[in-house]
Amino acid sequence: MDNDSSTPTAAGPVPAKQHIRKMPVNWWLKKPAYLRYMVREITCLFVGGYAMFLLMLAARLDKPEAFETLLASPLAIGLQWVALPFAIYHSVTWFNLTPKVLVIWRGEDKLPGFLIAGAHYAGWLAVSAGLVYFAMSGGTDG
Amino acid sequence: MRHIGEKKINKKLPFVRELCQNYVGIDPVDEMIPVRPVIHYMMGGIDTDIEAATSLPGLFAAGECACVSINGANRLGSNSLTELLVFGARAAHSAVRFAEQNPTVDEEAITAQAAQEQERIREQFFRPGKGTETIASIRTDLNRALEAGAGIYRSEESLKVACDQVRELKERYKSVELADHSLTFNTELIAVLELGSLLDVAEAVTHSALQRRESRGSHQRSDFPERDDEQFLKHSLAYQTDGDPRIEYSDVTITRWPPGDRVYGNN
Amino acid sequence: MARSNEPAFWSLFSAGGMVAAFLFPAAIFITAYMVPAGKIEADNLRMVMSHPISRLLLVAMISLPLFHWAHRFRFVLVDLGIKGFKLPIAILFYGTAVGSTICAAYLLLV
Amino acid sequence: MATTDTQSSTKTMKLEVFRFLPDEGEPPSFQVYEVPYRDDWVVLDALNYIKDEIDGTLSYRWSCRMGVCGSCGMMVNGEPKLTCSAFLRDYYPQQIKVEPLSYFPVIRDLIINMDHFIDKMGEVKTWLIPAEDKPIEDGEYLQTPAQLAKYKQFTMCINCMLCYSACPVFGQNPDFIGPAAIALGQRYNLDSRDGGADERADVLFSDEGIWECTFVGECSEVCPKNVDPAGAIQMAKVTATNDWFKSFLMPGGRKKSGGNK
Repeated sequence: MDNDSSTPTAAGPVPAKQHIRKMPVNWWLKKPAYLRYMVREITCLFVGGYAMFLLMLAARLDKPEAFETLLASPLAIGLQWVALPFAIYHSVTWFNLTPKVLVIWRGEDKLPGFLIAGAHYAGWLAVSAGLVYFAMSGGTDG
Repeated sequence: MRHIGEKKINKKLPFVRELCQNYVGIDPVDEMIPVRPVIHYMMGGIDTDIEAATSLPGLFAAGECACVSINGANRLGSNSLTELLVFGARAAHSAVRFAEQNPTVDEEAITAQAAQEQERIREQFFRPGKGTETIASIRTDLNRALEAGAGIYRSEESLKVACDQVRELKERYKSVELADHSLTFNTELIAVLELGSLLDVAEAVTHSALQRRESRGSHQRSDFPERDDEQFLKHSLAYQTDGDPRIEYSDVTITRWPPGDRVYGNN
Repeated sequence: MARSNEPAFWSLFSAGGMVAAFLFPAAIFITAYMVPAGKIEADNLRMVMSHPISRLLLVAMISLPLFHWAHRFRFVLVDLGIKGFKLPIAILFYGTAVGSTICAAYLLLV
Repeated sequence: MATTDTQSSTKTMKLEVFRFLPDEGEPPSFQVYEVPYRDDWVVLDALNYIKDEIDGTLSYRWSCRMGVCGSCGMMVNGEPKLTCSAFLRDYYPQQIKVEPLSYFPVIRDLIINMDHFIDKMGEVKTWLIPAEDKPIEDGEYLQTPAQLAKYKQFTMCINCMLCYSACPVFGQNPDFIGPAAIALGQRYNLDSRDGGADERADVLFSDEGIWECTFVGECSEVCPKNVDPAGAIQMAKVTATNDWFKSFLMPGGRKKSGGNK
């Protein structure tokens, strides 16, 4: 038994002829959790897309007509309606994971995850309401 | 355990809870744990000194396989694991020291010896059509023989039967045939070599127990229920011979705790 | 192995994820429903958005989510088995985010 | 098997088992075995039955049979599981598919090559590097329950590698340091007695380390010991990021790493 190209183990040398399994391209379809992950990651396209849309609006801030035309564009509205569920999915998955990133210790115990995620959800509600209120306050302070 | 409460159980006994939940399907927080006797692992082991050295120069042992005798006659489960922390390190230091003191190695002799051993293994286990026995049948019969003869309670009579049965099994072992002749990760070969060791250990256990006419630790003789420090405050040492193992005795070093009675708080 | 400069991108990714998570659903609700449905006048929204505080917020809402996209999408490509072109992809994606940030800052703040 | 004669039931179950025998140079295949069904049997019991009674050539690793040693991890119906705690009753009467742990090279049958994983543990230095060396006479290194709590969860790792087989990032890149090694690195980084965070950072905080992780989170889902490697990695990302910014604010700030103990 030569050991030149192999690692000896308790049961003899490991042969060079190992079986390597390739990762299938569609691995993310093999398990619901992987699919949910992939959808979560894909939300970034819609997040990025909407940021671009905001940039387009910003470019029209001084042109009332162009600004209004863009907002009224059926294509823009349609795309945004597609983006909305993805944006919400992004928010939900994002807040659900906050307890993993934000670990707060109180002596020997971790602050329960649902409190951390819950605080984010509460903040989300408040910020969303605030944004809508701000947008509706329309022009009075503009 | 129900009186302890969930919080304390999680903190102090998480493994117990996990085992109950995963394997018995009960939660010890609000259910009682069924308790029944089981067969323990081998409590003795290779005789070592405090530096983990065995009687064979250059061979060191530590942990579950070793018997450094810091736990008396009843070394329970995880004690051998914690022994590793101290004696594992000591074994390593001893081995390094030994290697330093014996720098020259007769490589040729070692290679020849290894080749000889490989040949023996090949002869014994890789020759198709020679065997009539399987690993499983011998191991199962060994389980039964030890359970019946050297189990929780032993007696002269039961141990004699067990000694005979182990001897028969050692004979049968010579006719084991393996299905697996591969040299790649042959777990069946490991199993058969381990079975050979099991038989050796079983022989040491049954013969030592037969000659120990007293009860001590986990060794409970129904015909000799009392501890006999006069004759048996000793380690049993089993040596392999051509026939039955030779049992010798060595002294026990008592430090802080002399052997006492098993009272479990009842007296 | 060297310590990575990934923290820079990861921080921007995280900040962008946070901004998008908190603000985007409501923002989309406003621009895709409330304005077209007539609940908010487009011109009013434009004026709200022109407020200096809004302008700062808008820069953040454009820049950070784009870094979020750049970072995540870079790894999506790896997930899909595209392992080569790491540097060009990184330059293209983060470059887009940087370019858009400069654009937004110029349009809104200058 | 001591158990076979005590059972009166004749229920059986089928196992479809991955076979790979490199000696014979044949491609891998699946072999179906029929085993007795017992509701207290786990998949490992069924494999042991096969090895004892049907086919001695079937090869797999196992040891403790009680979810502690971490050696019997395999894919059971596509999920990484400790076969010693995957009960037949949860699958009966369907056929069970047993494969070696995903993404690792296969040496033979259900045995994977774990050398690379062991190497990674060495690279990360998953052992205690004392912050201060003191002579034995000075006594123990004391730790409060609160200090213990910070890392205790990560000590539960039994190196079973199920997390690697749940990790598509490791699937795409075998050099990824991976969930268990990072969680164990974090275990020592968070230990108040340890001073090795900086030594570990070069590997943990490298491109093959935590930054490769895209937080799929499945490592924590499959972990039989609730170690939560995904959480450990995210915490490490925060630490690494803080360190990185500090290294700009204070020259030489990189010398101290792994802070928040």
